[in-house]
Amino acid sequence: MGGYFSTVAIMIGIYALVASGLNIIVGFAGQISLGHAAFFGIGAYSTALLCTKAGLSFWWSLPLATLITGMIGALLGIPSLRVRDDFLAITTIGINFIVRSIFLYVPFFGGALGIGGIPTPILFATKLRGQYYLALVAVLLALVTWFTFLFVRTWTGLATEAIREEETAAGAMGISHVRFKILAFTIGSAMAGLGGVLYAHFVNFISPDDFGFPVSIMLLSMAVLGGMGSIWGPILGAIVLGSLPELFRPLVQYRMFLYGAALLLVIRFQPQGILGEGSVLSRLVSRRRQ
Amino acid sequence: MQLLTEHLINGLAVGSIYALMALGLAMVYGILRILHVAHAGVYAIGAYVGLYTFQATDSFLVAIAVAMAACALVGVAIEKLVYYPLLKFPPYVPLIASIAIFLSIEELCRIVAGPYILGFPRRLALDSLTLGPVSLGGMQILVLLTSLVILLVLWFISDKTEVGLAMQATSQDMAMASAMGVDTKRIISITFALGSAVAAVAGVLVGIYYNQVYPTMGAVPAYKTLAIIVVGGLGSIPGAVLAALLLGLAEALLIGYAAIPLPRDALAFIAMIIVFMIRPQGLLGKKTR
Amino acid sequence: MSMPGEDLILRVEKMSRHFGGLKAVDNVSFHVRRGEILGLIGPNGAGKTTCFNVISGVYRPTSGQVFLDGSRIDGLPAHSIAARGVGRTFQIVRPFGGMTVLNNVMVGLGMPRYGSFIKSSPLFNNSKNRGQAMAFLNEVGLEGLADSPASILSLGNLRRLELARALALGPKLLLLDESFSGLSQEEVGRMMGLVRKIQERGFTILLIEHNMRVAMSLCERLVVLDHGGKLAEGTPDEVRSDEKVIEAYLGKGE
Amino acid sequence: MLEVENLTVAYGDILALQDVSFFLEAGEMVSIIGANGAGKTTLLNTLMGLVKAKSGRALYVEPSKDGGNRGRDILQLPAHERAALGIRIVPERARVFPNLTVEQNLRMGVYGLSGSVDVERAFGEVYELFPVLKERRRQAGQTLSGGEQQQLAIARALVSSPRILLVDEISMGLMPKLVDLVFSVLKRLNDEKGLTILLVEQNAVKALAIAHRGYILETGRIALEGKASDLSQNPKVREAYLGGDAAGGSV
Amino acid sequence: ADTIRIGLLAPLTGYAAADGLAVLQSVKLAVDQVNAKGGVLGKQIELFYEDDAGEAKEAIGLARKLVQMDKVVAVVGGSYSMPTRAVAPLFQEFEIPLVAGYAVHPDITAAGDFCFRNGFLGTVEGRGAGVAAVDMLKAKTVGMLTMDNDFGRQMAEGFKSYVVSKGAKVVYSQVYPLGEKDLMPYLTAVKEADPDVILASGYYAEAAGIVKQAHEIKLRTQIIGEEGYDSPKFIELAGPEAANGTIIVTNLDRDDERPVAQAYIKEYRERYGMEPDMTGASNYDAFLIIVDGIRRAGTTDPHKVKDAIAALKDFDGVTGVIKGFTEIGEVIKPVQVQIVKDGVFRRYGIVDDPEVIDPRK
Ligand SMILES: Nc1ncnc2c1ncn2[C@@H]1O[C@H](COP(=O)(O)OP(=O)(O)OP(=O)(O)O)[C@@H](O)[C@H]1O
Ligand SMILES: Nc1ncnc2c1ncn2[C@@H]1O[C@H](COP(=O)(O)OP(=O)(O)OP(=O)(O)O)[C@@H](O)[C@H]1O
Ligand SMILES: [Mg+2]
Ligand SMILES: [Mg+2]
Repeated sequence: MGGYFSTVAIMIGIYALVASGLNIIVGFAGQISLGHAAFFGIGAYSTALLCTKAGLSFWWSLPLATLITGMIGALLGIPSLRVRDDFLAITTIGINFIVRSIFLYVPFFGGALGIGGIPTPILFATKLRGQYYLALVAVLLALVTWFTFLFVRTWTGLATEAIREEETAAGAMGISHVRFKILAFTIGSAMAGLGGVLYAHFVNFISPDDFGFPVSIMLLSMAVLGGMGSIWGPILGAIVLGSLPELFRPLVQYRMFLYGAALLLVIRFQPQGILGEGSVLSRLVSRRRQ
Repeated sequence: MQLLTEHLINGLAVGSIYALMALGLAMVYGILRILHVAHAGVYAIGAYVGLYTFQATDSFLVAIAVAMAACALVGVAIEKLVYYPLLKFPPYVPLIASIAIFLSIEELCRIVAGPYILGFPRRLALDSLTLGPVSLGGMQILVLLTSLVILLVLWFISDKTEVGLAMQATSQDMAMASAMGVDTKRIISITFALGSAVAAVAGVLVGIYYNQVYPTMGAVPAYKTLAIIVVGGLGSIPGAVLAALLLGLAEALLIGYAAIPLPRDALAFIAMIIVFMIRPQGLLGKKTR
Repeated sequence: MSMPGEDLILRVEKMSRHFGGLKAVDNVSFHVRRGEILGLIGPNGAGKTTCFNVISGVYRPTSGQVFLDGSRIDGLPAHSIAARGVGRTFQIVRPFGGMTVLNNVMVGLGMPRYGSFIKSSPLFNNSKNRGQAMAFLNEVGLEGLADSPASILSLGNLRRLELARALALGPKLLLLDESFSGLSQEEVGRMMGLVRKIQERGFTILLIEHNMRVAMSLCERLVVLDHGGKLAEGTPDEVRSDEKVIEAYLGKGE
Repeated sequence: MLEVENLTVAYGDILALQDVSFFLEAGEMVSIIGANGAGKTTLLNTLMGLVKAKSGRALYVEPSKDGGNRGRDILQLPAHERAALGIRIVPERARVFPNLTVEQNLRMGVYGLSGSVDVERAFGEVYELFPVLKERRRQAGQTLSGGEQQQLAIARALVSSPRILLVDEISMGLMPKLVDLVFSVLKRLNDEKGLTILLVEQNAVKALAIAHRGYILETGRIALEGKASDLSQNPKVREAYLGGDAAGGSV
Repeated sequence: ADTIRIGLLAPLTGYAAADGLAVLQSVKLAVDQVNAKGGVLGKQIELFYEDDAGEAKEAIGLARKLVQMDKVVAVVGGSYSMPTRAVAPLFQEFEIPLVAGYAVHPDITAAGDFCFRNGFLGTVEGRGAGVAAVDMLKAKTVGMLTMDNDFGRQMAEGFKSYVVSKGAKVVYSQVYPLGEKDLMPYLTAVKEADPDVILASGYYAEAAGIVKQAHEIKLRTQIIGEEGYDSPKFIELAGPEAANGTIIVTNLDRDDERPVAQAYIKEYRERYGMEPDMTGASNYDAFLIIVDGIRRAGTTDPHKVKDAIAALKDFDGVTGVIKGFTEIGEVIKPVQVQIVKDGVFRRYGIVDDPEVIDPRK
């Protein structure tokens, strides 16, 4: 497997991880977020600062940056308590823009120059590159997926879903929308933060534009395309949307157009995602089961 | 004092362009509850069609008319082919579709017209108007007047006519509206045609005002207008206009006087978040449960 | 009216809720005794649902107080009032549409756990919980639809689901907002039996009802609201023959 | 006036109505009775065009053109064209437009009819019937109480002077006084103006008392039909739908 | 192999697609010219180009692809700072020479001895603009309206340090976001501050906006722009009338009589039907520097090619006579000062004071 392929695979893995976090917020808690790249960025910047300025090693920084992002996610989830639905969607766009502006304008974050020299992780005296890094990403993705799997089966998951369906009725069932919405934001953001850490140590340098609004859009597209609210959805979405542009690469000039058109066609004809209810794939699977 | 007036007039002109862009979006949102990001793509198409027509005919009015017609068509096509079939799905589904359309339009413009910024071949000869100490640029007059006319027409349609009422009813319960005799498909198409035609006007005006037409010209408006319509109160047309004008003015004044260290695009969103903390339903929005 | 030492589960004191200039509930006081079935009736727009909304924490009162078991609950968020043992149904039904009927009820079963992270982290879908939830569905007659998504239920069935969900909370006070409307006649009879059974289990019930057959035969006492204020209060027989109530609410009919 | 043949309706894989056939004579009031989930709402919504039929026909015959006309199948028409023919519905759960005011909701009732209906008079009539609506003219639909919304839904259907009125549990949420009023209004409209009414009602006693004929719907099929008076005497019907003998009047 | 494979990364789509196109066209021109003359070391050159869309995360995969799958022996970095900066350490690790055309970030050459740059650092160009302002135009007061990115900021720094050292006063300083179209509020404020010259950075779109809107409000201040202005599009969009008299610092001199420059300009025009600009020229040179390195090394062995490039001396490039590279790989060449006259760029002056143009300063 060439380095090019492992690069693409690593990016897909990272996006799958981040999109899984988004799936918790949007798919399970029903809080539309169009600013998920902000948390991706916060994770990346946290680890970049922890490693380059505070001199932490990757292995310390990984959990710490994830935690920090989760906490900031809790904070930035507060607007979801006040505004809903499309208002929230747009508020989260705003959050994305503001966070990116802060990276860009506050010198501490390296401004437009970004932060460079983010170390490649070392395990047993080997630098984790290429396939090794891919293995690391795969292990973490598996962990996160397993976590999601459990999450939706707990009372917490049930309560979160109830809020998504009917907030007032959920309140009458004893469910605090504050607690569970913030919790969803915290978990979802922490996953994005974890993805950000992996991204930063893979690319070795980061700049504000890596976490702009278009990235949020791509993440949401991945989650929706795969099948929002299904655990494998974001992973599948990341694989499809992560590899499509690579497939179209020989068509240089037409590549992004084809990408857009392909995304449009899939969402138009499989609106519930490739794995969602009533999709071709899920029908095939259920037919086989019968 | 004179400086202040210049800032104010510039802010008003920019604000009314924002208003034109946001209007169509507010209308479309109003009827289908879709965050129609591709509206910004329609706006770019308007600018290109206007530009090419202007090159061919040398007439501003023809350019505007052709651009409006073309955009109305594109808008209705998007509605019929994509949005309408997706209505019963959660809102992020049509949103993603919309973003995909927007991306495709941007790329299509780039493939067809090249990646370059194009300019209008000849600047329109418009005299400037001097009122006392204040001098209004010809372009500014054009922008202000055009916007005013369009705003009035739209306000009349949406507030004073049966079609306007039908639009509101359709947006709230499409099935019941049709049970009351409303041809909802037609109403939706009318809304898209109108909103898209207004976007065309905005596109042409921006193209002339800044003399820049380029594939990604919709990128900034795409999200900024979203902020504007939510600040105004989603779906509220007067709200969108008010928010657009306020934003135009605020930008001009803040940048002119305060030398803020944040880009103006973040400004719209900061304003938005502040508004939400005070009025979660937006400036002129109705509270919904 | 309340006697000292009487066992009151709910006390509503001088409660008002205004919307702008509209006094939906205005200076209303009443109480519910432990173990009784109290009916809240009155003309359309009298403020009954608004009363429920204040008691259950959907709205804050504009003024006045609400006591549950002696402690004040007005102004508390809805979920903590539910956690204190107040369950309710909604006049305009609010199912968790995308979830199965069974899971709708499961949500109710989870109530004791939503207050803490530790308690809300176990998995919910085990046979014990399923069995309990099915028992509630059985009581309201929805067992056949347990695995359907709630969104496809007919209105009458949604009313029953609302009731099952509220029962699953195990509330000490149950608020029923027109839970009998839209039920077929046969079902109405069955549900009345169910409500009595619930009462026998020690629950207290406060219900809003326009179906006088139900209200008169189930309730031990009735409170009549009109235009936001209290019009009358008493046993069904007293209320039925009250001229003001007939004039405003019952009509001369039949 | 309306002849429904072999109507079948499905939601996805679930059959809600199977091979339902019935008819409505001009000027008739017909009641449909059935248990919860039997398909009553589905039936009315399908006739109005809110739900799509899977198969079957519903022939509408213009009352004016007497004799040998075949009528047209309204199932092929979009809802708004059915509304134009004079078919109106008082839907289950009222479904008032939540953000329109009471008055705007009523204006929707006469949408496109300003030429053919005396709007002022029609509004005056419903305001007289339901004075609370006049009081609440400027209040948004969604802030009305449940019973007020129901009144608005009835008024919204009546202002258009319909030819066929489909009524889905008209008494739901109404106070006893209004229940009586509403039924007497239906009866009066039917008697005096010859309004054709298809009545779905849980309060079967009341429904059969004012209807001419009735149909019993059981899990999506017509199980029984007959004159209203016959049905209300039928022991099986009494047992299942009239609440046994407990079914007295309201008070 | 029977060809020599050289790679190119350029933003062919995305926000910088216009520059990417100029780069690709110029490098293709250069490839054809070299191949027409028999190639190098007796072999034809084969170009492998990839579109990084101007984004770092795209570029890193493509860099690997160029090296590992396409087996290129050297790469022209025809993209912006962010992607180029991301890939420089990779090429260093793969030991493949990289010559960046116009990416300005300092980290690119800092990645190691395989990384070179044939463009100015922001500070150098800023100092060049400083010379134009205080030495050529004799400005006493200056203003700065700086594009908000790495290049804009570095340039402002270089400019400021130079003009201040020469005793001029900075009376206005403001950063504006990229992509800004409405520059009125800034320009109105500049009008108020009224400096003798203003350094206004920006790519051609912003540049056209600045110059056009300044013309509209009748701003008297002389505008000095930078290489971002260096595009025929700038003049077209601003309108010749407004653009006239604008002075820019760049690395392409249209009035350069040397045959290599004139030949490039002429052939580019003929082949593509458009005016060449600085981005194309700079990458054209970058490519030829690599070819020259291979020729002098006599082999495609990356280590030898790298050493040959590092040893470059007085190379006759389109963008001036390149004196060579510093030990860290920064180019040393004169800064060109151009002025818009009658709708075209003409020579205004050349800055070749070693104190100014030496990137090590
Ligand atoms: N959010 C609100 N804003 C404005 N007015 C409201 C609001 N909610 C309720 N009202 C008004 O308050 C009054 C009382 O409403 P409420 O729903 O409590 O009546 P109710 O007694 O439950 O009537 P019904 O028997 O019809 O359900 C009504 O007139 C209603 O219009
Ligand atoms: N949207 C839907 N999707 C799927 N199934 C549905 C849907 N709406 C209704 N059904 C099913 O169709 C059947 C008939 O429902 P309908 O609402 O017509 O009953 P109904 O006779 O009006 O009952 P009720 O007296 O409770 O109002 C029920 O089994 C119901 O579950
Ligand atoms: Mg009520
Ligand atoms: Mg029904």
